[in-house]
Amino acid sequence: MKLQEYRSKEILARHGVSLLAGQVADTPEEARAAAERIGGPVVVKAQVLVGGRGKAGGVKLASDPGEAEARAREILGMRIKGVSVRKVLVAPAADIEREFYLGLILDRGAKAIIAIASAEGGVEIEETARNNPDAILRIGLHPLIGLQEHQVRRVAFRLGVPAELRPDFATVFRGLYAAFIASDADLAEINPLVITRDGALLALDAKIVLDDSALYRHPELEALRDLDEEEPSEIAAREAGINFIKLDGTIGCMVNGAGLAMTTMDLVKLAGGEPANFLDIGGGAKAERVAAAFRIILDDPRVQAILVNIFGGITRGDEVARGIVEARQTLSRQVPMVVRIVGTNAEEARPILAEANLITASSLDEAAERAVAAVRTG
Amino acid sequence: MKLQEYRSKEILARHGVSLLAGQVADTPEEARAAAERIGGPVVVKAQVLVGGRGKAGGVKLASDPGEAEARAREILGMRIKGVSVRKVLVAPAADIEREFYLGLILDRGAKAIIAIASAEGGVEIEETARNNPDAILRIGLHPLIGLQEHQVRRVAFRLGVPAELRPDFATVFRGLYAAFIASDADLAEINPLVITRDGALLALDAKIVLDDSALYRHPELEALRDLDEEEPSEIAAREAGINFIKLDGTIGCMVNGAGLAMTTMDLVKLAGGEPANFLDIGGGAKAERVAAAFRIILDDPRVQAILVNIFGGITRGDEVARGIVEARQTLSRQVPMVVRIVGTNAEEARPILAEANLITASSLDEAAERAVAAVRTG
Amino acid sequence: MSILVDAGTRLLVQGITGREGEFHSRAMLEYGTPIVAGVTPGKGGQAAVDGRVPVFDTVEQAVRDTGANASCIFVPAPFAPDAILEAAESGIGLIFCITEGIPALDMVPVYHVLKSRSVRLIGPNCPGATSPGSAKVGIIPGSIHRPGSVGLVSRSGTLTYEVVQAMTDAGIGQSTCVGIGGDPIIGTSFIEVLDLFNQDPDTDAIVLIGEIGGEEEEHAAAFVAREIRKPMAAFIAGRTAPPGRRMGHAGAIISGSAGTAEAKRQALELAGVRVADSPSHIPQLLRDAGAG
Amino acid sequence: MSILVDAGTRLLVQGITGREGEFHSRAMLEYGTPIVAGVTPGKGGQAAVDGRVPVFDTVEQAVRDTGANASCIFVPAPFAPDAILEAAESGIGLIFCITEGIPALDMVPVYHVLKSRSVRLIGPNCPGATSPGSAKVGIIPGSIHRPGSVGLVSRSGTLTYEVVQAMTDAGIGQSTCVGIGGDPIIGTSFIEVLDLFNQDPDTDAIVLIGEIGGEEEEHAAAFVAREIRKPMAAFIAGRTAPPGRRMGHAGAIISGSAGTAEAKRQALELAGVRVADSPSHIPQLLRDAGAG
Repeated sequence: MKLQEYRSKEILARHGVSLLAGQVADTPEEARAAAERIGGPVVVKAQVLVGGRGKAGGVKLASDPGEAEARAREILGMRIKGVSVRKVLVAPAADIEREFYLGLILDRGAKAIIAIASAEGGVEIEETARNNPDAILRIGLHPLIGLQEHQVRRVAFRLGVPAELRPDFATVFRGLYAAFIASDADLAEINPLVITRDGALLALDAKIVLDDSALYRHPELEALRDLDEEEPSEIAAREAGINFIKLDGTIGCMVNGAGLAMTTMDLVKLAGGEPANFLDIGGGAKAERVAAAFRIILDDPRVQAILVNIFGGITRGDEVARGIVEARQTLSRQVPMVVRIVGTNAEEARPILAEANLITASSLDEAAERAVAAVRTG
Repeated sequence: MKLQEYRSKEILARHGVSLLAGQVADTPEEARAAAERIGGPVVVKAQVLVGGRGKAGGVKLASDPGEAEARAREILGMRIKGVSVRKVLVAPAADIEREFYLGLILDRGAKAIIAIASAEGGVEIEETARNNPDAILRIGLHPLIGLQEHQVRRVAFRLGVPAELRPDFATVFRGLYAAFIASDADLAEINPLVITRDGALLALDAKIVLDDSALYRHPELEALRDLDEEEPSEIAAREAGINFIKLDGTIGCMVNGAGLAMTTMDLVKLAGGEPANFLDIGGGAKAERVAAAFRIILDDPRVQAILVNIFGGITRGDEVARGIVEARQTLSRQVPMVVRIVGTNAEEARPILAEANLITASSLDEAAERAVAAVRTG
Repeated sequence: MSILVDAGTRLLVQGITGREGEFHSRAMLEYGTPIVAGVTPGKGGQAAVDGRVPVFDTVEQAVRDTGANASCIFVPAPFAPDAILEAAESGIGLIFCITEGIPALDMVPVYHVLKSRSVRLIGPNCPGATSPGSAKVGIIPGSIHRPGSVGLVSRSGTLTYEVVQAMTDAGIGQSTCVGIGGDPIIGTSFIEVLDLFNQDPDTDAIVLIGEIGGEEEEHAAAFVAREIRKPMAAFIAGRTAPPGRRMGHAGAIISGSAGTAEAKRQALELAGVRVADSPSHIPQLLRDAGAG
Repeated sequence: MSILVDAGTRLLVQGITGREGEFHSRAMLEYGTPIVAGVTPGKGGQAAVDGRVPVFDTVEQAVRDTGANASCIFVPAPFAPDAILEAAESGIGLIFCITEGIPALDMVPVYHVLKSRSVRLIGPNCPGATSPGSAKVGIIPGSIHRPGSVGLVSRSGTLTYEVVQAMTDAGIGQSTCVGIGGDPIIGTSFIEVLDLFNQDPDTDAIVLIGEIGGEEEEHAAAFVAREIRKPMAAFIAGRTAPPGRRMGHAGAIISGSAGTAEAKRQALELAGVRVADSPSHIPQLLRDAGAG
């Protein structure tokens, strides 16, 4: 789960990272008021979870409250990579001398957190990695004892942090690490971490991505989820306990298991169709969950057919079949439905599906082809 | 550094260990007042750092405040293993059903903390180890990740803690571990940890031994040092930065280095004498430290001769010789002094010592023999 | 005949009295896997799965009394890391963790502690392993298998079943099928299982089922090129997955340009592995490669 | 000719610009030990010890620029554990920590992290090691040595010097003298050094200097009985030490009935080691044992 800049900064500030927090505004008038309270020049920044907002014009300087209001008016409602801006952060403008990148990420290969730092801050680290890989320092943190002081020093010296700011840098680095651990993050980065012309070290922008699996023990962080930027259907799916991701195609998919769900999408594509979603209904697949899945899929007006692919293991095929038949009757909109059930009690499922006049298939390839055909002929 | 029972309990209580804290009393009258405040039967316990106070009559029950005063009068001033009792702890008496032992110790072999538990509490663990070693459970804690929940469970099941008290037991165990880590202990034990007849789990007695090397970061714990039970000369030595332990012999020893200081004592004994102390003056051995060492040694009226043994490495022999000569002039009492200086600038030291009419020796054996001879003839 | 699990497996099930633990223990027993003990703290002395399996309070007791040498964990996510450590510390050398949803930072210390003790962990969030005809540990449906000489390793669950079913339907039996799990931090990598299959005299060919995210398949491809001479086929799920989205499995996410199905496919093909467009093509690819 | 340190040692000194660090670095240079670098964070770019040693901010830089392969640490106790970890992580394979007064709980993780990386730590609270005539690392006075073929290992400081001096005076030279340190938790045990001496073709006999506290000498005795065929002599300090008191060294304390000098002496004698009553008897015992 990605956190907005202002949320990420709140967490970092709690762990001792010095920054210019600023204030969040939902309207141009609030932005003006925030700029008045802050005093002096401010920067107005779109709060969106997608990258590249700077290039898209989502970050602007304003020298006075009136200008802040005008800039906020331009930015609010703007669409950045398909996401419309609903909030801006109004923060004091910093007079920047140098910009660094400092991040922590959970590395799958090393099975440990690694620290990434670069003296070229303010650009995306992937870009630096492409253009100037030598500018990037990576340090693996010990998986059992964590960040060590010598690692903090090593990064500070490598970045060329001036002697008088090294204690502040250490505080920032330790704070970033503490925030990462305390919030069970997958990634936490400060970019840029700047030295201002008057010699202060400040986090100007920050990003924290949380580990979804750890949210159960952080209800306070779960509450920070920004629903504004999510598809309503994805929100509904999460609430129903369904893994769902909306795509652009016409064939809705309902599958048990993530790998099989991706494979089902792939085979729809291979058969010449376009999947409308990723949907993993999970184990068990009770009738009400099946019904919820159908509703979520059909919420998308582009969906012209549904492909159900269930491999019964724990899940019993006949129960799923019954659930499908029941749920189908409750739907507001009917589209062709191709159902493939294999594994446990697949035999028992067959007559139930046949009776309901559902299109069946024995192999997954065949199911995908029939779904594509249903859309073509539909 | 050993902490008194009541100090150890204060620390454990701060880490969530449930216990009957009680109140400390310096006089029988205070003990009565404490018993009045507590109400009901109490136990009056001598607060001394030596073991075996129970057998020595230092722990007594009292059913009312008057009796508490009487018992305190008996215990206060009592001598237990040479230590006179100056404080008693007055604590509510518990109605005990079962007694356990639970301790943590830093194990030199494993280079890790080990947990020790026994269902036979109330006796010293060394005694259980001798009489019924199978009753003792030892579990090594992982050196990098510490106490784990499954270890807490394992101890609870092994001790036979009843199901309804297992959560309390976990709290006690975790609290003991947290106290150990937070105070940089060498040892922390609860003995006995009891189940009372009304079904409560309580730490009735506790002992914490701190790592002297870590005291620099625990000034609040250093302040708990019980000077009452220390030799005044040992307190003076610590303040002068000298490692000093008082013994019963007649030959004072002043040596640089702990191993060499022990060896010097051993050779005094081998030559037929009795060392009066262990004294490691440390590296460098400045004149004022030498003078302080002499004063501390001579504070003991039994001392009839002093053996100085310095192996010059960092320490320069001539400087030490000059320091000895100077310091000797300031002493209130003169005893024969055998000085052996070898190593760096030992040659330069010789004329200085000769001029001051000090007995010298080239080998350590010879020095020990001369010191013993000086006492015999002295 | 197999790797990891076989007739010599003496299985312990942690969390045996839970709904999932009991359900799958019954299925394992029915398959013929000897479950010698279960562990549920506080239920020691009881007997689980219709009275067929003695339950202990601690793994240490269970191992001492029954000689269990492998464990299968169905303990809920908040308690599963501790359960893994308990098994490892009690002398269990092979641990399958079925539990899904364990926070990644919880697995970091567990992974490294187990490595330092040379204890093998499969998973978490894995379906387990089956050596058809001798033992199954975990939740893979026993009915889909057929004994044989093709080893299968997968990051997935039901997708694995799909492929196994396709093989069985085509008359191609399996030596062992192993699901290593879909989480970012798992105990055993593709490479380690490939190495076991490579050394297993009764495995003649190998199937690898990968998916988007991470670089495990790429590392596996490098290992295959270097070490493996047995015929191989593979399938990679997620060609149509959008970047930056977590596709169910915590590990299945394309980050930046890394982790795409196409990159994995190319790496495997370069290493001589035949990569299928559909799970159903796997049997034919195996035959083309001279196996089956 | 020696163990641990020799002409191939390329030494780094951590804390080189401190009073102790500089004093002993000068002595090491005078002995002929090649100190290739010093480290003091914030003083990178300077030159220490009369301009003879380049100073770096980090060990990583020092190793990269100078190829240092061993480190000697004079950093104050609160910062020493971090300095040890820094050296280990920067590729230094042999670390001497001279610093005394490091809290034992700080050394617990350091010890285990270093073991897992196969980095050898000597100390802390040790005097270092000298291979007479080729290199000295630490604070043992160079003047007391004489090149030869007797290896010496000790938990002590000045007591070591006493024994070495006695050997040198008696014409018995040393291959290497190693002080392993007097703290409860030290990186390298007697056994490990004995093993090195046992394997060193240029060490013909071994002297062990122990003291009260712990069971290191007892473990060493068991190892000697099992593995060592070279003549050995020993001395154990603290026969007159009272139980329960810490005799200077944090490790020198008799706890209960464990750790007495007598027990250690008996264990060593049982293993065939000749144990001296006085350090001055060591040379004769070596001669009696056929060495020297």
